[in-house]
Amino acid sequence: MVEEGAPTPAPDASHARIARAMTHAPGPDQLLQMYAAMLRVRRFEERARELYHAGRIPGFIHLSVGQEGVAVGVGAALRRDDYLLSTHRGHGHLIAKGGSLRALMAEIFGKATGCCKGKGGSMHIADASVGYLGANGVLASGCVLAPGVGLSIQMRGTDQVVAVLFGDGAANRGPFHEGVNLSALWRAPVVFVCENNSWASTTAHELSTAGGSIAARAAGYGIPGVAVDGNDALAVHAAVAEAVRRARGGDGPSLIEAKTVRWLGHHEGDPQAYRPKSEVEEGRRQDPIARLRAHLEGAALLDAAHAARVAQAIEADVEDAIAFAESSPLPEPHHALDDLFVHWPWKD
Amino acid sequence: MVEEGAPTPAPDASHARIARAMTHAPGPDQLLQMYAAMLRVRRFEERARELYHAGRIPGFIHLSVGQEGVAVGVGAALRRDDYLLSTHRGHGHLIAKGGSLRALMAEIFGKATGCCKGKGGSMHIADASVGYLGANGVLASGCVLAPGVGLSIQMRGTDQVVAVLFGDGAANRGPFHEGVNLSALWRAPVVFVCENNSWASTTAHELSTAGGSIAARAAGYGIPGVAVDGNDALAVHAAVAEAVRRARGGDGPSLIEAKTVRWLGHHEGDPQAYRPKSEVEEGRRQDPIARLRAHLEGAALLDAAHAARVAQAIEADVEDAIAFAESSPLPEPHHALDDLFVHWPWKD
Amino acid sequence: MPVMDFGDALNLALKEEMRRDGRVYCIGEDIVLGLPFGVTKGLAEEFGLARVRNAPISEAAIVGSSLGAAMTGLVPVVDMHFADFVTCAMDEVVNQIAKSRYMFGGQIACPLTLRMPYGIGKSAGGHHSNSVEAWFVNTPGLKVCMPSTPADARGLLKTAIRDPDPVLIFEHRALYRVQGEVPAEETLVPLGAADVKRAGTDVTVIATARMVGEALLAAEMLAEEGISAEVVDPRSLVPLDRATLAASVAKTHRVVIAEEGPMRASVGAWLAWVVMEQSFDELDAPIARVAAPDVPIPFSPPMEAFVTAHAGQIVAAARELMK
Amino acid sequence: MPVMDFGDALNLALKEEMRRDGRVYCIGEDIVLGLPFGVTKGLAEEFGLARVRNAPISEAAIVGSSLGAAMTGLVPVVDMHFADFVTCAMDEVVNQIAKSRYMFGGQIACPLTLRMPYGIGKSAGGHHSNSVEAWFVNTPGLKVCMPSTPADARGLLKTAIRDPDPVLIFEHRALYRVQGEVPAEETLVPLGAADVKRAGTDVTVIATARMVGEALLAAEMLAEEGISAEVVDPRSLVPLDRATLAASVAKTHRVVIAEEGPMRASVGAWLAWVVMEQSFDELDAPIARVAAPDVPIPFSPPMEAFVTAHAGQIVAAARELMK
Ligand SMILES: Cc1ncc(C[n+]2csc(CCOP(=O)(O)OP(=O)(O)O)c2C)c(N)n1
Ligand SMILES: Cc1ncc(C[n+]2csc(CCOP(=O)(O)OP(=O)(O)O)c2C)c(N)n1
Ligand SMILES: [Mg+2]
Ligand SMILES: [Mg+2]
Repeated sequence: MVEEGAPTPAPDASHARIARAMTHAPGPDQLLQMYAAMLRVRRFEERARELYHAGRIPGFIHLSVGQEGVAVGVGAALRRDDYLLSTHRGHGHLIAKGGSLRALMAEIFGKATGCCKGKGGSMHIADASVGYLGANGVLASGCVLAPGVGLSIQMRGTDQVVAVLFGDGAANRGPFHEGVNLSALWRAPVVFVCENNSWASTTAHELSTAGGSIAARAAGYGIPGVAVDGNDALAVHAAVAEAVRRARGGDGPSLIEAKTVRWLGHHEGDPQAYRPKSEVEEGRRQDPIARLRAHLEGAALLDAAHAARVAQAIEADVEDAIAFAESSPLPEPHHALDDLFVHWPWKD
Repeated sequence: MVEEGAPTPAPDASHARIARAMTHAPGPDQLLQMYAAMLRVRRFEERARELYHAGRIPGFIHLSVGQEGVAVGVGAALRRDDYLLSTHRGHGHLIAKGGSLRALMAEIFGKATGCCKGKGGSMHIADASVGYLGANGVLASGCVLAPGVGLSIQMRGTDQVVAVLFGDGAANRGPFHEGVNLSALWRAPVVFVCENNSWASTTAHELSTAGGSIAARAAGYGIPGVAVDGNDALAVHAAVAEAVRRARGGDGPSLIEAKTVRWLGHHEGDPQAYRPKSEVEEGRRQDPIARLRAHLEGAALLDAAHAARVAQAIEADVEDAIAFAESSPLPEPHHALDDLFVHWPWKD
Repeated sequence: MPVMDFGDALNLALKEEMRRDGRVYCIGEDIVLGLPFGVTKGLAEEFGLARVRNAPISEAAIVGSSLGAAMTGLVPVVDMHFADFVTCAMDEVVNQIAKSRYMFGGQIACPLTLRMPYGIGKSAGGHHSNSVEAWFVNTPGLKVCMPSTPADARGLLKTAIRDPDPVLIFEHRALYRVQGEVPAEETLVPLGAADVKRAGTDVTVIATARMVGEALLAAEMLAEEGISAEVVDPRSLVPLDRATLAASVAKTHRVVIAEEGPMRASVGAWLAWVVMEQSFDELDAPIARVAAPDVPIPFSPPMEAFVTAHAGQIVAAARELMK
Repeated sequence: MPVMDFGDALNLALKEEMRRDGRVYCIGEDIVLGLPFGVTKGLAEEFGLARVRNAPISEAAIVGSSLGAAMTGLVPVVDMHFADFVTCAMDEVVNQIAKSRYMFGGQIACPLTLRMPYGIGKSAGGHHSNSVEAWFVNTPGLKVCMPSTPADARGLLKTAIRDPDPVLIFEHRALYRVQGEVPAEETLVPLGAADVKRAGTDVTVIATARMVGEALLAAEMLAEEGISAEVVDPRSLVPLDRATLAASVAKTHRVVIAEEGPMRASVGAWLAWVVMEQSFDELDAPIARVAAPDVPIPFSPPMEAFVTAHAGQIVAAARELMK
């Protein structure tokens, strides 16, 4: 279930450990929760897409349809009090971390009731109440924030961890290198997760990543690096759970490369001229949701009626979030002046 | 003679090639030139040190005494029309590349006759006439300039190469990652040489480099990475010559980590409280100059009389450079306003 | 004169310069397909992938490599994607590109152009909306220009590419699809030559890029009130055409400076000082400034509109000066 | 009052704040041994290596990690080594630290301090001599202060550390070994409170950091010519104490603004505008500015001296205004 990245020697034999990671295997309840979470992400984004094209959502949005296995594999391996640093493609990460659909939908609508009061929008959503420390419009930025979150965990003496997500394209920026190195030096409780959907906007992974493997870069820092099938939520979960176990236990950071497929355009409106249609068709055949569903059905944990109930509940939640967003007020224009500083008693 | 860095799998079996690299072995003349070049660097810097403490050299200077094996190993493997991007500790690199001692000494004196007219100083020496594209006060900056120099070579269709030097400390900056990746993607004719003197100012290599090996990081980019004994100029030369051969042949960049010892303080005036005296004593026992001299003597290429003549000639050159620098005029104050732009006909 | 939009005028400039000079190449993220704003569309087809280079997401290396190339004989045109991301290559721009020639005593040249798509609009949010030109105007060693029309865009970009020094050209995102007349023949717009976009006698409005359009709109509105506004577009900030500013102020004795970025330590603040220094005795009223409040750019449309400098503010400021 | 030097006053502030609040930690390159300027000397001995952290040469990660830590409960004090190298962490400062709280609708706070050793002197050359404060004054979301005396240094650094928002403190390299009286008891210097360093009636000299000393020297020289100069030190630029500036100008009607950095889009240019805006009718002469010419800082002493703003220029400017 866990694939190895091409040349990924892990200096402390952690591959063997990761092979054992299925001892973190989720029980029936968690499996069902993971299934529901993926569907929740999917339906949220599909509806957001429709609403975007209907002109209800300003700005631009980057959807993760097809990539839910990564978001939920990560989210399910984290506790509510763990932290997560996200990307420009972060709706799924927030939902998987347990964030409120209402606050999220309202935010991307630009409403005053949004999780960021309408100041952030899709690329800057944040929900501190579930440890989601922000999407980011600047690629790879989370990679350098992460060691500091890890340091704070260490200095406060809690057993939290922080996961940081970034794309395959983002991994080519300097902060990846600096953040991984610093986290490794500090043995900080950080889990680096590269969401490799093989494209950075119109640029193919092979054309931006010398050597081809991001997981393989871990060896250079003396930390475990594994590549997993990101369309298999359980494989992602297993790898992340093992990395989390290491991190909580004081064994420091890990790097996971989760290979997945972006079904839609880079952002809504992207005509995807650079990409053969067959690629997405192939991706759809690896649908992480169908895959977990088949697994659940095979294990007799889910039948059609149960699945329908799950789908219905999610539908209701998403529609509720939409209704909430639609009926919420826009911010007052002058609220643009609020929230810059905690402390600003000056007239200047 | 060429040591392998800890886990350095080179995807294209280049280790084998590097083992064969001794076919690039310098002939008698070149060996003697390398010996003389190291001595020239050594004496230049020893004298610069005295002059600095005598108040003749403004600013601060970073000396490379003890590290001459790297500078000369690199310099000897390059042609005059090859390029070199250097560091804050760059006197030796410039001398090894064939730069004028006079212009260099005058520059660090701050004289109008310096290679940069006194505008640069020790940390910003440059001598375009020998392809030396500049020392740099910002660590690791050369790593991102290098792929562009390589690109220019490719687009102009010459068979030049560019070597870029950087310290072990500098290797922790983002530009290292971005520059190596980009060079590898472009198969640019770049030779990355990390001059690992095991200290970044007061910070030990182990405390700043997760995993311990810089050479090992090459594998993550699919390029050859080797660690060599930097106190052995011939080992450095062999590794660089092989990397140059690859680069000229269109096989792209390589990464070489040359392990050496800084005998003096980080900069002149550094009391080195952080470092056991024994470390430098041990370093002195590995003196790259003595080592090559022993080799030459063993091969009957050098005897005491010849060595004395070489030393004398170097002494004369260095003293000539000092005399030149001493007798040169300071720049006019208002020359501070020159050399910013090629084209500035405006009054503004 | 043919009419084309600002983005196409830039595209034309790139084509003309790439045809003229084989050393010119373009580099940036996703530029082969013309992203993000269409300016590089069709270049790869005509000039090939060696001269129109998609780069990985490595801003420091994109910009840094361009200096390496420029020092050794090429003429790079770098697409910063969004000017906001110049923060990821700040050292390369301000310490390497701006300073190398000077520090090396003039030994090398750095003929490179940084294309900086920038500005507020369409709820792009806090990381894709900023005006960062002030940092570079504050950095000796860089030339900086800011076109406001398709003709200026083409003419300035061509000049920037031919200039032997590093030039930053700030292209406002909201202008890309704005139309205008562009000379049929090849035309350069020099640096250091302001353009009076509308003549007037009562008040001088100094504005660049998108704010020129707002200033012209404001001038229309003011004209209806009987106030004659002159709109001066410096076009390049470094070098700055002080004479044209002085001439205008000598005529109007009143000045409004409009910019899109924030108030503090900005280009507008500096222009205000320039005007005051050279025209103090001509001024009949304090110089007025229109700029953004000192906050990041918010996402939601009502708040974004609130912080977007616009013609109405210029009108109000000019009216106040006429009292 | 005890006398100590500027560097020791900063060191004292760090010790006091680290004793007071266990969440405070210091991070930077080589700070365990107190490099580069002795400010962190002895901290590791008292507080241990967990709270006095040497970092690898990874400016983006040093600064970025501090935001991560600040968001989640710690209070980092970052030593930028030389302010010039903030260029290697520019995105982290201006897009992450400055904007996160705002973009996240106030959900997080960022109580961090960036210590920025900066400035010209001793032939440090083009990469170790720059004044970069303008970029951050131009960036909404950051507070910026610039002490000129040991007492202000200690008081402002303490305030910066306690402030719940990000504060940059620019420490001029040439001041570290300058002595001054520092209160025996713990004393905070508030942000937004300018200090009149010398009272006068004929001309106001506005200056920060090293230029305050030059202004005081100039005031001495002017006094001999019978010109009474008032020296106003804003101490913090964001927030800015406009009232104290206005009060001074209302008295003197003449203003010289002195800064060390270059002329364009600078803090001095902005202060000139602030003065003009709020005190236009009080001004009897154009505002004069002293600043560096727009070039990088050259290495060789005669050229470095040539670009170093100094008291003589303030004297000349003030004299000119009195004509
Ligand atoms: C530093 C930076 N450079 C460029 C961009 C513009 N940009 C936004 S998304 C994107 C592609 C990102 O690719 P990847 O990291 O693989 O993530 P994905 O979009 O595939 O999820 C680019 C270039 C940016 N936001 N930040
Ligand atoms: C980007 C940057 N950060 C910090 C410094 C300050 N600094 C100058 S030399 C040095 C240590 C460099 O160590 P290393 O790269 O190993 O080179 P070495 O001095 O050992 O030759 C530091 C921290 C700098 N010049 N540039
Ligand atoms: Mg991707
Ligand atoms: Mg070193």
